[in-house]
Amino acid sequence: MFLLYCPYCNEEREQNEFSAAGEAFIARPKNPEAISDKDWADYVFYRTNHKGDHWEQWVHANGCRKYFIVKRSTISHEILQVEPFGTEISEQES
Amino acid sequence: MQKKYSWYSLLKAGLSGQDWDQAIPLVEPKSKYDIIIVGGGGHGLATAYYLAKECGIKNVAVVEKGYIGGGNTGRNTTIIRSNYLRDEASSLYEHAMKLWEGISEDLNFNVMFSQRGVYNLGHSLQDMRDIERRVNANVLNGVDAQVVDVNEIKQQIPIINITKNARYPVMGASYQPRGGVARHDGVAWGFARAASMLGVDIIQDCEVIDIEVEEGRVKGVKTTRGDILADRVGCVSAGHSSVLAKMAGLRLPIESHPLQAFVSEAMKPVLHTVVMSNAVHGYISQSDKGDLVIGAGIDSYNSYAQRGNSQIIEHAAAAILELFPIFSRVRMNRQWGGIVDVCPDACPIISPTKVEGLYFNCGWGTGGFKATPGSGNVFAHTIAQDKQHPLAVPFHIDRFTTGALIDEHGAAGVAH
Amino acid sequence: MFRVVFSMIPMVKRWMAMNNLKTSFQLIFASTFESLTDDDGYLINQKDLSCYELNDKAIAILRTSKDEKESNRITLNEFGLELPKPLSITRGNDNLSCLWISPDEFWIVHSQFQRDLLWKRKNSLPDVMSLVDNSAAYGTLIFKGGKTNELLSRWMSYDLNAKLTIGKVVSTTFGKAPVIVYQEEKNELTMLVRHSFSHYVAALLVDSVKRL
Amino acid sequence: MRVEQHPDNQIDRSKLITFIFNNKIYKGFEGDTLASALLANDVTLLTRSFKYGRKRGLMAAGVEEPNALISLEFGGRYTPNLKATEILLYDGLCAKSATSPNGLDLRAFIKPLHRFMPAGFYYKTFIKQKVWAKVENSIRALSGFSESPTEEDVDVYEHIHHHAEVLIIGAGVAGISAAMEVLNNSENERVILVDERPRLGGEIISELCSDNSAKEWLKSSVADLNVFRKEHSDRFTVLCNSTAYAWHDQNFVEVLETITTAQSLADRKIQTPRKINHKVRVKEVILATGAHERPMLFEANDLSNIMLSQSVRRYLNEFGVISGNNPIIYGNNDTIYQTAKDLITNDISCMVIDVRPDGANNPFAEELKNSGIKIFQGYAVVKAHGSNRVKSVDIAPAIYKNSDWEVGNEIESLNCDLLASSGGFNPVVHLNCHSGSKTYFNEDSQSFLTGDLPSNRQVCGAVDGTSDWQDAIVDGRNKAKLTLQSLGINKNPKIEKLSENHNNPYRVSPFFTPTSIINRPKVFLDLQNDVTTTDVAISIREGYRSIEHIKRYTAMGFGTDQGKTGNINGIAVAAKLLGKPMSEVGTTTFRPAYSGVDFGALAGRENGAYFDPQRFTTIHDSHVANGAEFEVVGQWYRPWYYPKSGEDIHQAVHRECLAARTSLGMMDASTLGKIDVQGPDAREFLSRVYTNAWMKLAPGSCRYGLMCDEKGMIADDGVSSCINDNHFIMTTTTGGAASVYSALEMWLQTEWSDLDVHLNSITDQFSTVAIVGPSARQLMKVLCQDVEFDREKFKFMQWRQGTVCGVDARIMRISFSGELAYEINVEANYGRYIWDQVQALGKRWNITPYGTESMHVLRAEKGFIIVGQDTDGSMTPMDVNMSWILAKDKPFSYVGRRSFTIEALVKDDRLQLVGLLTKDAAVVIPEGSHIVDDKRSSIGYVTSSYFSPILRRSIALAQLQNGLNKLGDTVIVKIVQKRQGLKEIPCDVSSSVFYDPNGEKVDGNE
Ligand SMILES: Cc1cc2nc3c(=O)[nH]c(=O)nc-3n(C[C@H](O)[C@H](O)[C@H](O)COP(=O)(O)OP(=O)(O)OC[C@H]3O[C@@H](n4cnc5c(N)ncnc54)[C@H](O)[C@@H]3O)c2cc1C
Ligand SMILES: NC(=O)c1ccc[n+]([C@@H]2O[C@H](COP(=O)([O-])OP(=O)(O)OC[C@H]3O[C@@H](n4cnc5c(N)ncnc54)[C@H](O)[C@@H]3O)[C@@H](O)[C@H]2O)c1
Ligand SMILES: Cc1cc2nc3c(=O)[nH]c(=O)nc-3n(C[C@H](O)[C@H](O)[C@H](O)COP(=O)(O)O)c2cc1C
Ligand SMILES: [Zn+2]
Repeated sequence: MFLLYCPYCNEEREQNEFSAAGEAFIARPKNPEAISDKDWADYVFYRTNHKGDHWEQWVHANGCRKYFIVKRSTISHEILQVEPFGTEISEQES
Repeated sequence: MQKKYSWYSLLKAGLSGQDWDQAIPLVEPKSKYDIIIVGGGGHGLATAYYLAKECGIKNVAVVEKGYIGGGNTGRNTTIIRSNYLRDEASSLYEHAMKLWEGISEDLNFNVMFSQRGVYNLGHSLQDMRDIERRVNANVLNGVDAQVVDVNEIKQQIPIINITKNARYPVMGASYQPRGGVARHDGVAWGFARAASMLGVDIIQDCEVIDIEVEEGRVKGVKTTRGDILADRVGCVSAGHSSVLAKMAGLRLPIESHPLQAFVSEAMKPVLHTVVMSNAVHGYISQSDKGDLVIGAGIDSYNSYAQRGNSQIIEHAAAAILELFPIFSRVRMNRQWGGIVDVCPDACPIISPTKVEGLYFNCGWGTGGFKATPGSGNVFAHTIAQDKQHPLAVPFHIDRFTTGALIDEHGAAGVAH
Repeated sequence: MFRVVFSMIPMVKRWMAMNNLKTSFQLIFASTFESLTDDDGYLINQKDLSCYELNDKAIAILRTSKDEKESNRITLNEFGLELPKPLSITRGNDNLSCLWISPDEFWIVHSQFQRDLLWKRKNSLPDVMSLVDNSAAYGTLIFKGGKTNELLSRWMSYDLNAKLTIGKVVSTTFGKAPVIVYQEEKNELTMLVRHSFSHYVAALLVDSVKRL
Repeated sequence: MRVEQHPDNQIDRSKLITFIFNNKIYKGFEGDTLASALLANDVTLLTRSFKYGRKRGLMAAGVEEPNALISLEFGGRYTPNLKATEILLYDGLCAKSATSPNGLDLRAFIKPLHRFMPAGFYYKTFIKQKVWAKVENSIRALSGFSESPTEEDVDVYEHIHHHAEVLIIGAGVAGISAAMEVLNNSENERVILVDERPRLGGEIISELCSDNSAKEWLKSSVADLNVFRKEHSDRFTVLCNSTAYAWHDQNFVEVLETITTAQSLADRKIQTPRKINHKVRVKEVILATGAHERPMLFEANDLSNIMLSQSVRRYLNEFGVISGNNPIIYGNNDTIYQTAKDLITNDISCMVIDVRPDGANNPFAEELKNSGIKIFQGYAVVKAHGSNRVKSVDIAPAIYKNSDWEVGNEIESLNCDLLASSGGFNPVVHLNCHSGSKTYFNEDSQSFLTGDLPSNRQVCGAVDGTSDWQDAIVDGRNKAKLTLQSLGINKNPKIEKLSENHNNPYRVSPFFTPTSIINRPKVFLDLQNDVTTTDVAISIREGYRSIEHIKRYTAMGFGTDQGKTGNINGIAVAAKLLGKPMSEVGTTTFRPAYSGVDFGALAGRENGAYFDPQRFTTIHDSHVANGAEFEVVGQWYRPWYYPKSGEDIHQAVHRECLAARTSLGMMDASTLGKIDVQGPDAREFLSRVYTNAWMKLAPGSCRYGLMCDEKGMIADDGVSSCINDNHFIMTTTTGGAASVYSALEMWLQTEWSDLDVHLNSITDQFSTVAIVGPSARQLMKVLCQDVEFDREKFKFMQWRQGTVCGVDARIMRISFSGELAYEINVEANYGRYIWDQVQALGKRWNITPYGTESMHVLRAEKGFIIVGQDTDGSMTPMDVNMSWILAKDKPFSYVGRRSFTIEALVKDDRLQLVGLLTKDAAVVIPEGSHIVDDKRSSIGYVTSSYFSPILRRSIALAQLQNGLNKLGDTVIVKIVQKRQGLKEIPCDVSSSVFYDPNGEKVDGNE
């Protein structure tokens, strides 16, 4: 069980207050009807599932209910960076 | 040197200071193989075994980054059953079940496959509807399955708690008598030994760090012990499937999660069957050594750390106590975690990829141990013929694009 | 000392029964904690620790717009309240308290008596702000006494001792129930519990307190 | 036996305690462990080993004990597999061996066969499945230690969360010293000190006899700590009998405190928990867990009264107990001389065998030589003799050549009745490794130490390889300073130098693993699992060469002691056989639990009724009063049906359904999820998450909506009401409420942050009473005077604000039964009141409360789906014949729409929702039955099936392949389970609307 810092509550809380909400930067296609089945499947199902420093979404479900993004090592569970939702991340992993 | 296992060889070895042949010989990687299997778990080793045995391809290497069976094969709760809901899934798992039933003889290695029966408990009216639906589907598919009521459960498992006013009262169960458990390590070793006796190279401490692709065709792999060429490569690396896919420039519809389990201290046998409950997230059996082997629910976040959240373990313990309050003073001896590769529809991918000669067998998630021989068998044929084995056809990766998912979630959130 | 404060409880209950203006029916305002507390309204009443329900509290959820400044101005205008900073509480006129719940969500805790007054303001809010009544969704428990945190630490992972300072509000969990706790005054902790969880929370409290 | 009282013994000889072991009565003293008391009574055979059933005695004095497994007490206090060394003696204690050392044991009986049963035996035998199936159970019957409990636990367990700045694990000298340093040099920092032993002091307590200054230091330090604790109870907590058993990410440590092992709690305060599971979250951890001694290896090293040297010392000094008159002390380091010295202090003479040949000018030995005891330097024990208990040992010269040990041929036999051995020390690094730290092999200390430490933790004392107690104190202080630095308190920590102690007694010689010893039989590594050096050799020979394979092939370290004494020796043996350095062989993975944790303590109070919250509506008490049976939906307890006396579920449901169809029914619909949706973009938002159109829904109206996921599958449904253009109230299914709410928030926050919409959960704010039936309007008119209920004034799918029985209410005219129905929503606190009023005033129409079962029948008669019953996450709106609810011209591609056109979703063999009418109207198809084709393969299944009281026939909803094109066909439902009576049921495929297909009932009578 790890601690997560909620960038809205400005406080560290126990992980059980949060829910993991999947990989970050999976944007819904702007015009779904215009893209191929393959691209749609890519959005719905395919994931990078990165081993290492991984950007993901968490929601402070039992707190302020806000979604935010976290860079976390999927190897050591270390939390490397926490940002409110919508923050531009320049070093975005591909 | 004693090679084949028999009473006779045991006697001879006993008299000669246990002079056994190597079950898993130490080999140096050759520079080229017909087929490389990445991942020395049960599935990978079984694939190699069936390639050699049934497909006549013996110039095969299994490349394992650690020690064989050290992945999920060596850390699972070993529950084996084939009573899956969907036709496609139950055919595949039943294929595996049939192979299990002769596997020890086939491998000349006792993997201690023990058909002590598996109960899946229902705790709500909807659970019971789902159980009825699944059992009926199983029977129609020729899979042995029954619905049992509370009284029958109590008769078979006298120590279970069936009080009506429990928070999650037991309402009934599906029961598969042919289900059971097997010795996890033995499965890996049995396949490894049998495969290497047929000429397969089992190469341990050898991590694949890149997959060589040229003009859309696989050429071989780069490993921590040098480059190895191959015409075809089959990736069977469970929790690390996405990592290998990335090496070939692919993405998979898979996420890796921790799945945890724990064992108690060894007691005299009191629990003779396998009991599972999806609703409360607890799975239990008692091993031949006497320890209670307990599986917990999955951790919700991605991880490659082989460890999870303590609350999941605690919840599983609480769930087990709901069913077996008499175990309250029994102690947890050891807990651990594995990395499971979860597919959105809780079914595996056994498939070619858009890289020619590169195949993936993955996505078994929380429940692939039970499929080990079947998975290896159909994957071997798929690679050997470059054409999916009929049973593997529905498990093509394209199903995520066409929408032909095989949704097992319907009846079982977690599919141990 | 405590007694004086507590004697208010029956009075509040009576008020509820009397507020029977519109019809001739006998109107009953039932809190789910009511069946769980003793005659004096206590869930727990022992040395160094008491817990009772306050049922004259009303809650209005104020949701603000992305324009923080404007939201603040309007809130000040309409309710005489400064919007609190994260995890803090502000007090306004007429004993209104405003709890920070999320960057765009604030709970105005007031008395049942003030409800009509408060709700009149709803119409003056711009479209992008909203006010939602949640008075009946929550029960209010008041904890007093030195052993409060010791009791709560059995079910809460939040660092109450160091972090729940005066003027602070936290939404977190109690066992598996979502709760909001805050401290407006010294030695007094308020916990808001969703009514459907009240049996669960009360049972856990009463169970644990036996072992303090 | 007991030796004469020494002032440093920790037992109270004035308090005699009576206890029972293996049916015999014994006496011990307060302060004893069961182990020390048994030794005092000269009970040295305690159990049998796992595989060979060999009789065993005590080897150690603490958690590392591999042998002495005990079953304690009876009934609800019966506890299996406790180590005798961890049971504090109490009056009336009743214990027995986990497996009795007395009498015949099958495993021991087949002793001549043991040579044929090496590691891996079972993999090679019983290879035929049929044979294995036959023999497995008899083999199984031999396994395990204690019997399982048979009764429910009488005790309770509790969890407590702690927060502190510093946690110190282990209160030996290092831990104590660290604690003092932190406390004395900080102002507000909270410190927690835990130790698994009952007393503070750790190993030094058993070293008191030989070192007075240590004793003084400990006394005054503990006194200081106690004073501090009294004065600053808010910042200093000490937990004894408390084992840190797991160390998780970010310094989350779980500590199990034992209040009592099995002693009756009756004389204590009511409900004292048996154990407390402390959940400790701290900024910094200082690990000061000391070291476990490891034994020397020789043949038959498992005989009883062959013990660890430090343990012999501990029994002697802590408990005043020695289990022999004629001890030999054997080892590879100078602590053996300290043990000898302690024995001499207690007037027990002994011999010392030191494997190191170079001991000529060893000061420790020299000092002892003067006291006249016999010392063999450069000798090794090669074999122990004795039946069960050691009687003598064979020794031979030990030679160290070319970095390798060998033994000479000249054997000498020495008599003894106790052998204390010390092969060096294994730092207790276990916890440090739980959260990912790795170990490395340190040649200096010949032990595995923790390598690169993650930040926010320190390691000190014996666990860090530091040697004697003075150094441990300094090390504790040093690491505390670094901890303070990390906390930002001590900016420039002055690190004190450790003494480069030339007289360090913990200097050990390399592992003593000569080939001639390894090759002997019965050189046990793991005593609990009977793993010997030859087992390791076989494992390696057969190709199981990784240390993890060796562990799994031989079961080394699998036991309740997790190899605390045996593993490192096993690694040394493997290293020797593999010809690799220890560092390359490495350790196996350390995992929680450091020592056993009761399931009860894992669960804490989160069991029984508290396992999961039970949620009740505010009307619940009334349902109980009405005699309802409940169905659990999500966490909610919903009335299932309301049997009158003598009624079964069918009769009750029959009555309830007819009441709703013919006069009046009522039900509690409060559990449905309710979400308040407000903001200028509320309509747009609803249009995006629902499949149907919302732009034109007028204030005062309601609409049914269907929600899909992006896969195009039905996820939830419910009715939403338009309050005004910016304000809607959405309802969700009971079970789906939480997931819908969070999914909606996710869309708003992560994808559509441009929309101005606020969501608030108001599920608990309202109680909902549904009034259902042809007479509903009449009753509503009685209940509420300020709303016009006439058909034209208050239409179906509209809502009105009004006053019901004096309470503000929002009344919705919606129907899940097809009948005229109103749902009254009032503030939850009035729910019970309104329910009771409705029930009282509805008497005139025989108003009948009904539960979820009747609700299901009524809705099925109308063909309304239940998400999760008639759908299972793989069904589209088209599949359930609801294409009508898919808006065609919404500009935004609502959630799930894109998937509707992919290949598999437009295939015509999809399962589709239809009605089934059995040819025999009386036959009710069991739910979950399958529809089969000519070849008797499944082509669908029955999702809902009931006897319809109003239609007086059975009805069913089913998912049938291409079903919507089969209306009117006859299909076969095949019953395949004996208990349901094997048969085939012919049915007509029908519309899924069975009752009132034209919707005429919805306006009620009049
Ligand atoms: C706690 C737990 C309980 C479970 N319980 C059950 C159960 O009761 N029943 C059931 O049926 N299933 C269960 N499972 C699931 C089951 O264990 C797995 O589905 C199954 O073992 C997968 O086998 P595998 O051979 O594909 O994978 P693994 O055994 O994980 O093998 C994959 C191998 O690939 C290797 N590898 C990875 N990357 C590389 C690389 N780059 N180079 C070389 N080698 C590499 C790994 O080291 C590993 O050895 C459980 C899983 C866990 C974790
Ligand atoms: N350097 C060595 O190799 C070595 C070996 C043996 C003894 N010693 C002696 O040991 C002492 C060193 O002091 P120290 O404080 O480092 O060690 P220590 O052994 O005196 O103290 C360690 C303490 O930690 C406790 N402990 C261990 N694991 C625990 C857990 N998981 N949870 C709770 N408590 C736990 C033990 O019960 C013990 O009381 C000196 O007296 C020294 O002479 C040193
Ligand atoms: C079915 C099964 C039974 C096990 N039984 C025991 C056991 O009795 N004792 C033990 O220490 N570990 C037992 N283990 C756990 C292993 O020791 C180990 O933790 C697990 O294989 C994961 O490997 P790792 O901990 O080395 O990462 C068992 C594992 C499995 C899969
Ligand atoms: Zn937050």
